[in-house]
Amino acid sequence: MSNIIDREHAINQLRQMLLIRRFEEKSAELYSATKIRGFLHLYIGEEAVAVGVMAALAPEDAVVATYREHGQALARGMSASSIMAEMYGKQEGCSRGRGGSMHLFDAATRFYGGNAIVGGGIPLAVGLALADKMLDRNRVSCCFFGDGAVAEGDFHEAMNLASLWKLPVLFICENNLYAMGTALRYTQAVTDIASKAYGYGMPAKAVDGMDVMAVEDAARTATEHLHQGKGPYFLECRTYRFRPHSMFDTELYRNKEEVEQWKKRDPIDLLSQRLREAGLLSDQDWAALEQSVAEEIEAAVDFAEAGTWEPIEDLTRFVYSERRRA
Amino acid sequence: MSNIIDREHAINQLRQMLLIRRFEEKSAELYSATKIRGFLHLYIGEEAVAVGVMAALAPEDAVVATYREHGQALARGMSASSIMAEMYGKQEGCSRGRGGSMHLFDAATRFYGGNAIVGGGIPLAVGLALADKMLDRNRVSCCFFGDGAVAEGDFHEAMNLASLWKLPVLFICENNLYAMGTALRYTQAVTDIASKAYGYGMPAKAVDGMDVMAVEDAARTATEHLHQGKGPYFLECRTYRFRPHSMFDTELYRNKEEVEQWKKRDPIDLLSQRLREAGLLSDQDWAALEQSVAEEIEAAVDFAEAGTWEPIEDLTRFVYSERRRA
Amino acid sequence: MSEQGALKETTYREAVKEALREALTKDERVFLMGEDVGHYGGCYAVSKGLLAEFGSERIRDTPLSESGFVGAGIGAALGGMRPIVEVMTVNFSLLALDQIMNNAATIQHMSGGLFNVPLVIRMATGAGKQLAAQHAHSLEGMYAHIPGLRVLCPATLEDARGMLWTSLQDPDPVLIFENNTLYNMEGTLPNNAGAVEIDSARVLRPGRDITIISYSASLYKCLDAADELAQKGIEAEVIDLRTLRPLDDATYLTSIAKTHRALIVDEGWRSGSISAEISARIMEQAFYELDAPVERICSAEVPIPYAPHMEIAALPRVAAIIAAAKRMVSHG
Amino acid sequence: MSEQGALKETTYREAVKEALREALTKDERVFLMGEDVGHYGGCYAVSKGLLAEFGSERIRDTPLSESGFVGAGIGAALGGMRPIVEVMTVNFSLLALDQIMNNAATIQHMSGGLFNVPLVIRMATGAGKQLAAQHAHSLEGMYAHIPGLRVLCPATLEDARGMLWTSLQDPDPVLIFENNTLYNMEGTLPNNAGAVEIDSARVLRPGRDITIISYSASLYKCLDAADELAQKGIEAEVIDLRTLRPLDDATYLTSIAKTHRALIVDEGWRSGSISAEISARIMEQAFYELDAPVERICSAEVPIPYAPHMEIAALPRVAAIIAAAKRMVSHG
Ligand SMILES: Cc1ncc(C[n+]2csc(CCOP(=O)(O)OP(=O)(O)O)c2C)c(N)n1
Ligand SMILES: Cc1ncc(C[n+]2csc(CCOP(=O)(O)OP(=O)(O)O)c2C)c(N)n1
Ligand SMILES: [Mg+2]
Ligand SMILES: [Mg+2]
Repeated sequence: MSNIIDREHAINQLRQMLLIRRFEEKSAELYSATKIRGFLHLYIGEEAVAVGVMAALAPEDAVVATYREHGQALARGMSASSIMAEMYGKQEGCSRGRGGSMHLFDAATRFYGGNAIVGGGIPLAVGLALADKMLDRNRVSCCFFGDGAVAEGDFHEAMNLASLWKLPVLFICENNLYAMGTALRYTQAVTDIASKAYGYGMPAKAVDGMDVMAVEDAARTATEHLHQGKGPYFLECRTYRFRPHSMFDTELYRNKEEVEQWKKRDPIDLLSQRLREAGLLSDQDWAALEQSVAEEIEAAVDFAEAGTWEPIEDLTRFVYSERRRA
Repeated sequence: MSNIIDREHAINQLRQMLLIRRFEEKSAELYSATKIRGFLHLYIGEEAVAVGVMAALAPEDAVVATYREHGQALARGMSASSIMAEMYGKQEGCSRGRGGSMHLFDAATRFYGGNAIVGGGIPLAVGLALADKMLDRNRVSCCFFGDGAVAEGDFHEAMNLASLWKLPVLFICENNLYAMGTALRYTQAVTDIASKAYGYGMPAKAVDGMDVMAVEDAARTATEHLHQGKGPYFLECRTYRFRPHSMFDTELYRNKEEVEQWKKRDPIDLLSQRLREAGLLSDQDWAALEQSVAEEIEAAVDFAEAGTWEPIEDLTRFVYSERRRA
Repeated sequence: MSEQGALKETTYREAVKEALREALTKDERVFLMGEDVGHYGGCYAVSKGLLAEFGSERIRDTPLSESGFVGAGIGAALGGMRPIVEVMTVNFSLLALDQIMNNAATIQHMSGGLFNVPLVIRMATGAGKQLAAQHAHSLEGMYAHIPGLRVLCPATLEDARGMLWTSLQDPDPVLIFENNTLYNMEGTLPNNAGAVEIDSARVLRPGRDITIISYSASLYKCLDAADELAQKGIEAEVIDLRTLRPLDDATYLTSIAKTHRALIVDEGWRSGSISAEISARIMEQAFYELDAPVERICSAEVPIPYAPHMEIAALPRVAAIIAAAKRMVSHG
Repeated sequence: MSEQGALKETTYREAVKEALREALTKDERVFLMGEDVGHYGGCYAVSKGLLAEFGSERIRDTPLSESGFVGAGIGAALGGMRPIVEVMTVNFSLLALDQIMNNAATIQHMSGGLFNVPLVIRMATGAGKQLAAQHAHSLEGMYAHIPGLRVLCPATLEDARGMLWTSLQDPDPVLIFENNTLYNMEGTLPNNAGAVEIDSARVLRPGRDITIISYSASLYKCLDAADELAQKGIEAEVIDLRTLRPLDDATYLTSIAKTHRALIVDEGWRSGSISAEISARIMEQAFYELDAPVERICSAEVPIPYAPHMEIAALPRVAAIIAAAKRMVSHG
């Protein structure tokens, strides 16, 4: 709870979670309005994971995320405008409108994408960490992946490589209990995911993924370990997806009660309540937060609406680099 | 040691190991004589593993092996002649001369091959066991793989599937400490391979792979577990390859002393000594064994020499089944 | 063809589901295995309802382990079952390609005919839904490069309904590619619709002036183009390849002997596409029949972009088909 | 081309090793990673000695995790290194194809040009050593189907020596396929041999009667055939494609404008091979130049068998090249 003392930080964490929440609620709206197309995977309910972890990362660290990465991108500091424009498919988007919701990229924050092949991003983080180690840069490479990704061969190979080579990789498993519509008990013989890290000789911790402060504390412990050159660290964040897997999901695989139970542990409510109880958050503060978040999102939507379409003649650009031969 | 009492069985185990040993010594000779080509991976030193495990299998069980599978094939009961002819590339070979040393197949003993993609055979065993389970056949599917295969994604995915679905798969890891020229410590963050099974909720045991009786005992414990429908079992057999990885290996990666140390624990010597001490093996017995093994191998070579070449017109046969539409 | 029953309204999705239901009912050795085929109801709702009907053993949800469960499907086929493995989309099948090429397609030949692999693998394929570069591949042509496999591309309700059962009777591995944009396609099928042969291509629309060869969803672009061309007095013969491996050469060669012109439309990337193979075969077998060089209309050689206008620009278009056909017919 | 130094005897294997040594010496960001590249000395002895010279960080032995370490190579490239990833043979690269296609080849376009992947992947390819079905693939043509990749096939000592450095200067992923039968090939190289351009094909042997297009080890069969044909008065022009993606069309089209006949020789399986693509391009760009249909000689469409006579029968043969060339020249 050390952080509770730092009101400013806590309020900032709360604002980031709220920004993600409102940003995605707006995105869902815009999806129905067909402004956004393709797959849209909402992070609503899981905000504490991205926000807590990012607080422990430094600007020079690297991040690899999944197709459910609006939260990571926003918490990492990418602008809501560049993300919204990306989802509109406009060339002002962070990926020029080529990637959409599943493929957000940003050089400034070393955000190596939104990867839509489950497990496919994990080896990239190992390689990013390998580069840092070989270049004597004391940096962290952090990869996010879900409980479903744990069954993939890439997970296994990457975990072993990172540990074998003592690389500074922070493995963040967002265990929301479901891989699309398949419950963890149908995908893993051993559902205690954190325990798998020991088979790779990797320290691991499971943390309440609905408690942003707990996540941040655990992530800081992890990054300290990483900065000491002790090799990778595995953090399982136990969380829950409040919304369907994507906009096409009819949720046959789980019942309303379960969802309602988890909503009682809404990460935003948890933190705001705690702050209120500590007398650190007033109704006005909250209203102000909502207000500033609303304005930021409105600006993002305006930016996306005002965005332009990439010229079709550019279709074949960037298949190969334009500056051939570095 | 219960088995020691059964002299006949022990002598038979000894004979099988000796057969494998002499068969492969002959194969190496024939390789130098260019009668056998391609890759030739010798099992010499590891005989106790195949012989011990096969003793615990029933005729209706299935076996999936690697490219280092002469030992498994012989111990499973395939004829030395059909194997030798296969390595000669003759159509009388077990795979018609199409597979060679790395791809021995046999329907009668349910030997589903020699697989030369490291780790590639493991999921097949899972599927064979799945078929048995769905067809209510209380049978075992046994797959052999090396310490190197443990790093492959296929290993991870297959271990989880077998345990998740409680399938009767017997996983036999032949840990000979090297993957080609790469020592276990350079391939695994955790070199205690058996311990990895726990991450999959699978019972596991590590056994002295140079002691055929210890291997057989452990394999029997495993098959009992399997026949009770309790799901898969993992057995790590700690053994050593006395010969180079293949005929091209210059063995830069290990020193003579290490090899000599392990040769002191030659599985054939271990068993024969034990039998002699127990007064169950006389010099005549030994001579008789050598004699009968020599005759069997001579017959195999004669068979292979007398074998015929598949007509070139048959090249395109069996790409697709001849009886189209079962 | 048995006598045709009464027609009923249906969709491509329903037709595939009916085929699955029939197979599961008729043959106890058949089971469906893949990601989200059970509790979720299938990523494209194809298997929705089958879990309740056939149970979790036969409608088997798998973990995300493409190589593992495809390999398990091969093993189960070797063990006497008739697995239908669903790889959610072709984009993820690359993770299982080693199992498909080095085991499923190879074991029979490599074992000298001892073992065969009666396995059916279904996967969704194709672009068109703004799913971007990692979810828009059309790799069926790449799979058609592999000896030992049969590669089917049902484009019609009839084939969506009928190809599965025939594939399950095949002793060898069969890959069935379902273009994701076809699932909602509506139409009618006879109540007694069932198995269809999977060896030959079919003339979907007869014509005398030019042969347009295609498969799967692109066929409908070809048919639209053919209608417009007809108004300009150009009669295009449109051929549905149906099976990409082994290719039925006779059907398109017969057509070319009549039209003397061939245009191939293929959603795959141009270089090294199945359309290149067909062009090469026409070169080899009908060179002297040609009044104009064979042309190809394929996808642009780029990872498919998300933005709607860019995705459309990357895929074969009706206008391009019409333009090419006109050019080819007018000239030479 | 700088002035040529004194010639020294060498082999293809030594030429690749020299290229590796040069790269590791000149650029600190370069490292070699793969199975058995270090302590074992490389499965084909290519990297033998480099571990002692450059240490285990830069000559990095990997576990058997093809997808994992190829993905790590992509990440390291994104992180500022210049990795040379060795996949022991193309047969095992299928396990890494998802990383190669969905990440290495795609990230730049998908990110709108933000990130590029300066990665070199080397692999041995080809049959000819009786290694049987799972160790004899020739899949370079399949890789040439993928936008975003460069695919190189060094066939000569000069290219074995020179293509690596140029590839390392390329900001994008480059795949280098080394045919396993070439490593022992002997010849001479100038002492100052170094980087070569990787954009164009090359005429290995000039001729006027027919153009024989090939790449990698098959070229030597073409050259042998050309010698025999010369004795029959047929002058074949032999072209080394060198780069399979992007293809240099100009070189073979120029040749065809002169010879009016083209024969393509390719160790890959015929259907959907790179030779089909070349035939299709000739159809599209040089149809009216042709005096005879383009022909292809490829591997039989079978998993490559172990038995020596069967393996030979499955691969392109000199006799078949000669026969085809004669037929094509005599006719039309
Ligand atoms: C290799 C691969 N297989 C299947 C899919 C389809 N798919 C997309 S997300 C998903 C579920 C992933 O679950 P999890 O890893 O738990 O992440 P979550 O969606 O719960 O955040 C599946 C099966 C994919 N994108 N990639
Ligand atoms: C997927 C794959 N990668 C690489 C190889 C090349 N290779 C053949 S055997 C081998 C070592 C395997 O070691 P291990 O699994 O320990 O088995 P062992 O040879 O020691 O019995 C390697 C790297 C292969 N055949 N398949
Ligand atoms: Mg999940
Ligand atoms: Mg080993």
